[in-house]
Amino acid sequence: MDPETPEHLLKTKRGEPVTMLEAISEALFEEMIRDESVFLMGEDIGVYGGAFKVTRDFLSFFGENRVIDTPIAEGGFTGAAAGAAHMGLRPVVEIQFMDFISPAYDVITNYIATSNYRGAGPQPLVIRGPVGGGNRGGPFHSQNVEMAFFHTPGLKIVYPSTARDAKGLLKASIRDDNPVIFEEHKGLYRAPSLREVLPDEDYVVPIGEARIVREGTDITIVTYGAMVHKSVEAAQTMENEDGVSVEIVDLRTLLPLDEDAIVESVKKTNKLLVVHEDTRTGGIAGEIAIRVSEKAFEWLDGPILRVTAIDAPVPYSGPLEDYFLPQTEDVLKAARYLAAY
Amino acid sequence: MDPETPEHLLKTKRGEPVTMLEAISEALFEEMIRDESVFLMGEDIGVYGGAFKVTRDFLSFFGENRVIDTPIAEGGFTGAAAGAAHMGLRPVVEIQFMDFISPAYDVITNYIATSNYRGAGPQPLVIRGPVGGGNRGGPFHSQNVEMAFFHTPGLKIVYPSTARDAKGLLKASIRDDNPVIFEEHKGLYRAPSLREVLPDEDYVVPIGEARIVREGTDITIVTYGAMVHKSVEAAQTMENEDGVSVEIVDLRTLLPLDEDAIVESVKKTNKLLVVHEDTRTGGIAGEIAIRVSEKAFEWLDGPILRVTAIDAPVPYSGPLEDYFLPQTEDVLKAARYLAAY
Amino acid sequence: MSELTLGLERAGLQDLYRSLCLTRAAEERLELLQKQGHVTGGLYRSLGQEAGAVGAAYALRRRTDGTGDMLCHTIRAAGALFLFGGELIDYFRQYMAKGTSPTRGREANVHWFDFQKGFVGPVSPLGTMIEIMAGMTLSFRVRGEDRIGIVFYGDGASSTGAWHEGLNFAAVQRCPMILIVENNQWAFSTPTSKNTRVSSFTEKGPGYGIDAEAVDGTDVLAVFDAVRRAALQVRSGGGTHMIELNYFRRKGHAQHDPQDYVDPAVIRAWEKKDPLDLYRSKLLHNEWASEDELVAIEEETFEECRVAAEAAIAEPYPEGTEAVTGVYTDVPTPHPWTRSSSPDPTLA
Amino acid sequence: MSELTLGLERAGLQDLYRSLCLTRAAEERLELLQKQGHVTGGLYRSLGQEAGAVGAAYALRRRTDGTGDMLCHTIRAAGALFLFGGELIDYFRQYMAKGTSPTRGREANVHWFDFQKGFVGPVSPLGTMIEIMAGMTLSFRVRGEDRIGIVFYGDGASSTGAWHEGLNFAAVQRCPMILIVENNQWAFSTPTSKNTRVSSFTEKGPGYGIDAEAVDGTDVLAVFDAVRRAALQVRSGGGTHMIELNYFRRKGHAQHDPQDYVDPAVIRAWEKKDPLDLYRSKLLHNEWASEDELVAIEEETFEECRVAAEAAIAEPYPEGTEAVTGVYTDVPTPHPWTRSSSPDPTLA
Ligand SMILES: Cc1ncc(C[n+]2csc(CCOP(=O)(O)OP(=O)(O)O)c2C)c(N)n1
Ligand SMILES: Cc1ncc(C[n+]2csc(CCOP(=O)(O)OP(=O)(O)O)c2C)c(N)n1
Ligand SMILES: [Mg+2]
Ligand SMILES: [Mg+2]
Repeated sequence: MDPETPEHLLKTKRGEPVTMLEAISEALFEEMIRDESVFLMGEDIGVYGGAFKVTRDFLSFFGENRVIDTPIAEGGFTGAAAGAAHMGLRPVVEIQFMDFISPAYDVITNYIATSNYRGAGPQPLVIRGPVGGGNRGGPFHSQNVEMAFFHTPGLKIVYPSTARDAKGLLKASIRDDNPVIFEEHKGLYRAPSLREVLPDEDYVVPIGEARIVREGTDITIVTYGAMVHKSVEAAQTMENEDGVSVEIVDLRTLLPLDEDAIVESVKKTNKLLVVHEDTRTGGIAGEIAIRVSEKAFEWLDGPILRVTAIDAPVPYSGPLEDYFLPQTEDVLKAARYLAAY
Repeated sequence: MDPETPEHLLKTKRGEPVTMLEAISEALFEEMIRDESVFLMGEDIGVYGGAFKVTRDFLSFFGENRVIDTPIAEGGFTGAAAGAAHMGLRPVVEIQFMDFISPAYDVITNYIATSNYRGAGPQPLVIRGPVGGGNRGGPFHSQNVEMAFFHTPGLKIVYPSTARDAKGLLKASIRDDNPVIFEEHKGLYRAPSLREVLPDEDYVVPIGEARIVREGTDITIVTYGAMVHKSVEAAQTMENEDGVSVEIVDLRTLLPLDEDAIVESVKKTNKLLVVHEDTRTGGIAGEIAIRVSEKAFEWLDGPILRVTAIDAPVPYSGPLEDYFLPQTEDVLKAARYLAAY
Repeated sequence: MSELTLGLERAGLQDLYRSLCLTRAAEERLELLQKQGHVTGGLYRSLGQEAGAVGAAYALRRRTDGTGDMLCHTIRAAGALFLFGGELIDYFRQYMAKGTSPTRGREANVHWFDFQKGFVGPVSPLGTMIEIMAGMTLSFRVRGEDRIGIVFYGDGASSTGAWHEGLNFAAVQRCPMILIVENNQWAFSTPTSKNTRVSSFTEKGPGYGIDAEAVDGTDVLAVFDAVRRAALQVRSGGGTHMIELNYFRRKGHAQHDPQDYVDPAVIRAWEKKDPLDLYRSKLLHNEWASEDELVAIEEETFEECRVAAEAAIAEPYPEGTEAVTGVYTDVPTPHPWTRSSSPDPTLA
Repeated sequence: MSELTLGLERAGLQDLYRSLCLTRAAEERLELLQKQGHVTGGLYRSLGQEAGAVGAAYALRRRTDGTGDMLCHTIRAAGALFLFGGELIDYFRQYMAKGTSPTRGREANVHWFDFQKGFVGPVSPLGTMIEIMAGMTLSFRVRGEDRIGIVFYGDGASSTGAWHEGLNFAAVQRCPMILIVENNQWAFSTPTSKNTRVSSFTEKGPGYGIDAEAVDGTDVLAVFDAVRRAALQVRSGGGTHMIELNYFRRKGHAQHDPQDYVDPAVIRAWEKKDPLDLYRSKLLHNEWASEDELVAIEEETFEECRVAAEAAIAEPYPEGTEAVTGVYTDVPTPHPWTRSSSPDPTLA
């Protein structure tokens, strides 16, 4: 007899709202039901259900062959995922904290990302895990890892900001034939404000398409992840207090970048502010700036600006981390400057 | 009795011209003489003198304690270099091909780069090695590695384009108290056109200062490494055939970026083209673009454009690699477009 | 005074007990502080493992002028910190993320450093510190200094590539380094059997061409003795060495982990092997200490922790603007222009 | 026909000789091609090591429909490629970087793949392929397929973290994988003693809880026998296995390496242990083949190589514009706008 679906994975079925974390669990669970070749690997994902409990009760439901507790060897098990993917499986690897993806940097950039190009065939695998600051995690439990991989052709990078997108994008990632780095901001995992009722159907959110979070006419903010919500806060204040109309583009996928959505918005508003939680130099704002310069220079009525974390490791203590991270008032100040430009 | 200085390391002393490779050897040799705490680690650097013979005869001169042949463990020996640096030594690590720096990505970004910030003190060490394409080396013997580290606060990245700069910058890097990634383009190593007579004195080229390769008034090309020479070729053609005056800025140091030099040049020419050999998306052109946008938007009379390698692993076969790499005619076409803008 | 056992006199034997008590008292104090909301981030216990750090550290050359042995602890080896001269108050400052802490609030818990005193805080990515200690001890060897280094790591860390690359490098280079494997049978929720197929880590020694031995990690004198002997060998040019400590992690991985994946009966069994209790009995039984002396030690260490913690509580958090300092030794990190009074980004 | 030794009949025994000859002839042909300027990039020889790849590959289940065993070769195990159905002409195409090569000119030398035939080309970063093969064989185990995988690596590769992480993962997960350590005593110019302190890699087996044995790598039958026995054990659920091949790299690391760091006397001594000569004598001595048969094999393999190489020479290099295809399965990579006829970057 098949085991029963754990209660906590049936919220959407029951029409109840879910957090982003629950949305991710549902996506994994449904994909594993849908496709036998999908399986999970990672540290402490079995009995414990993962450091953040994303895979709680998966082991008892799917068994040891599909929920594999690994040795502490991010390079080893990510490489093993690549090998399994060659043989027709579709691995989803959890990195306990995405900061610890760095031992897998070699195999991801050199082996996995180049596989299709080298003629070794596609690498349908997902590497997912918690990222981001604000949790007093210090330098090794708070990093955003997108820029470690953004420069590697062959990879896709996804970074959702809502429960709905997280579920739909994770499903799309698992079904994608290319390797996907999937970043989950731990500050959003259980954020009550993000709880929402999801469609009770098998939906995907396509990789590579940005989302217009709110339309606006005066200035464009391009952002993603946790910064979407800070940007929305700033935009609302601008609307209320300044009468300025801010358009917000949530990238959702960082690689490939939805250049068209960015350019289109800039052509409408003529002003661009990029907001990212990751550190400043070499952050994604640069690539966005040069794409806009290449494609919409004539439409720009002001400098492309950015609000980001400062160029430092993520510090531990509250006041330091708060100063390190971009805050809503930073977005506000930059957006106001640009609107007045 | 002290061993005698090997003949081939005395070229500058004798007033003879040296290649970039010889300049690098001289820098290492002179720094090891100057400062007992400087020592070398790497694969095959001892008896063999390194895959490119940069440390030929160093072992017999300095002995086994200062020229250490390591196991094949880039992470391990780079980490060991970090530990030795804590204890007052100044390690210079050779990565046989810089592509193989990836197993050391974890220790470099998480340990070495954060050390001073975490209170563990400075990390005076240099990680150097050959980079770049054009040698039919294929995906794993041709990479440029700057963008793997450009986003990591705490590191410096140096990438010389001439023999003189290579020697002066390597000396500066060895004397710097911060960790430096030092990239040596293997296509420039023995290029006859780069042979030059170097000053017979102990000079350094300061880290963080770009060099104006040629002055110009109509358009600025910001570039570095092997692309400096292709850019100069294109600029000469422009001057001869189009009567356009191109200013070329050789970054020399990528991190920290010499923002002032870039901005100043753009304020003069009002046009900016970035040329880099590295692949396109997430390349350094983005950061340069947003810096210029932030600091000199009003001065721009045209879009910031870039000429780069295509977004792919470095392919092996000649025609593929040539198409992959940015060529002089690409620089020419982009510069002409911009000049006419 | 005269030697009673293993070259230790009465004072030394009681020192060890003091260190054990201090470790436990400091961690128990931390738990209290956490309940009171004073602790930033996670809290880790070494309950049942205290004798490993204490016994090992006590066997080394501890100096405060940068000429002694080096030690790299882990989260489960806090006791070593204190023996190496780490201040109790700094321990609390670190956990509380105070601006006065050794890392000025940049890093967490036991991740702090004093190269003069000879201790090296770990970074989180497991395995790395073996590479670092390999390099530190390489420097001793090439300079002909008779110093050694010791690096702690849990059983789980042995699966990492860094562990292998670092240990192999040290072995080949004959670095005067001792690796202590803290085999507490768990890596977070993962039993040792899922990190390695060996039943004892000593089986890994020959694969690196180094000596390896296992010790009862609950017996502070056994640990002291094993490390003392190994240190002698390593210091005299014997190359790299491995020592496995066998014990059990009697609390969850961190405070937030209820450890419900562990059989409670097993935990109860290990309570009988409490390193403090065991050593206390031995001290009394051998008359190396009187009941009064031990009670005094227990009360003193408790009180030291209380006082240090209180003092730390009163201290300030760092200023947010401090976040920009020290990324480089020379290049300044800019403050965000959006925090400055200037409205203009180009002036930032 | 009847078994003569190790389950092999006359035809099989001669097959092995054919494979040895083919390996050597192919590499010698390559040297010729290089002198003629037909080879792109470096050239690597397996002189003296041919029996390792041939003996091992012959002991596996070789199928062409994607249901057989998997093998990951190295630059010194080209012989395995041919036994697994890799075409001789593709071998030359690869070295010549032809557009018709299996990797369409994107990758070098033996870095090519055919998962249907069961072989996996390595990438350059050493150690990686153990992780990959661990995952491939993990998939066999979890799906209950009775396939196994075999992965080759040199002695030097054992120092990498990837080697450790991959092998340990396989051991813990009881992946049906055999690791072949090609101990040719050198890693480029570095002697094995500078990569590890062990004198035999079999000493590393127990540290992973796996069986390990050493074989004379110049004796094709000994290799065949060892791998056959190991395969039997691994295929029936015995877990991961290690086999060390002992021999010597009789040429430089690559063609450009004069190997002047090796004592010529040692090389000369190893010439006496040439795997082709040794096996040829054995075939004749045991009357498993006649002189005429062997000469025929030698002439045929020489001729096959000549013909294949000639054919490959005539073939075209890839078009430069091909460089943009296949980075992703779906997202197209743009051509550089500076190569297009449009003068406008926004139209590219
Ligand atoms: C490379 C890496 N991956 C994952 C982690 C997350 N992590 C922190 S502690 C831990 C378990 C460590 O177990 P062990 O080494 O046995 O030490 P113990 O906690 O038992 O003392 C894990 C997985 C990490 N710190 N580093
Ligand atoms: C991670 C990594 N570092 C360095 C290199 C460069 N390299 C290529 S082959 C080689 C020596 C390999 O020696 P070994 O593993 O013994 O194989 P052999 O050539 O002897 O067959 C080195 C250092 C590499 N390929 N990968
Ligand atoms: Mg443990
Ligand atoms: Mg070898």
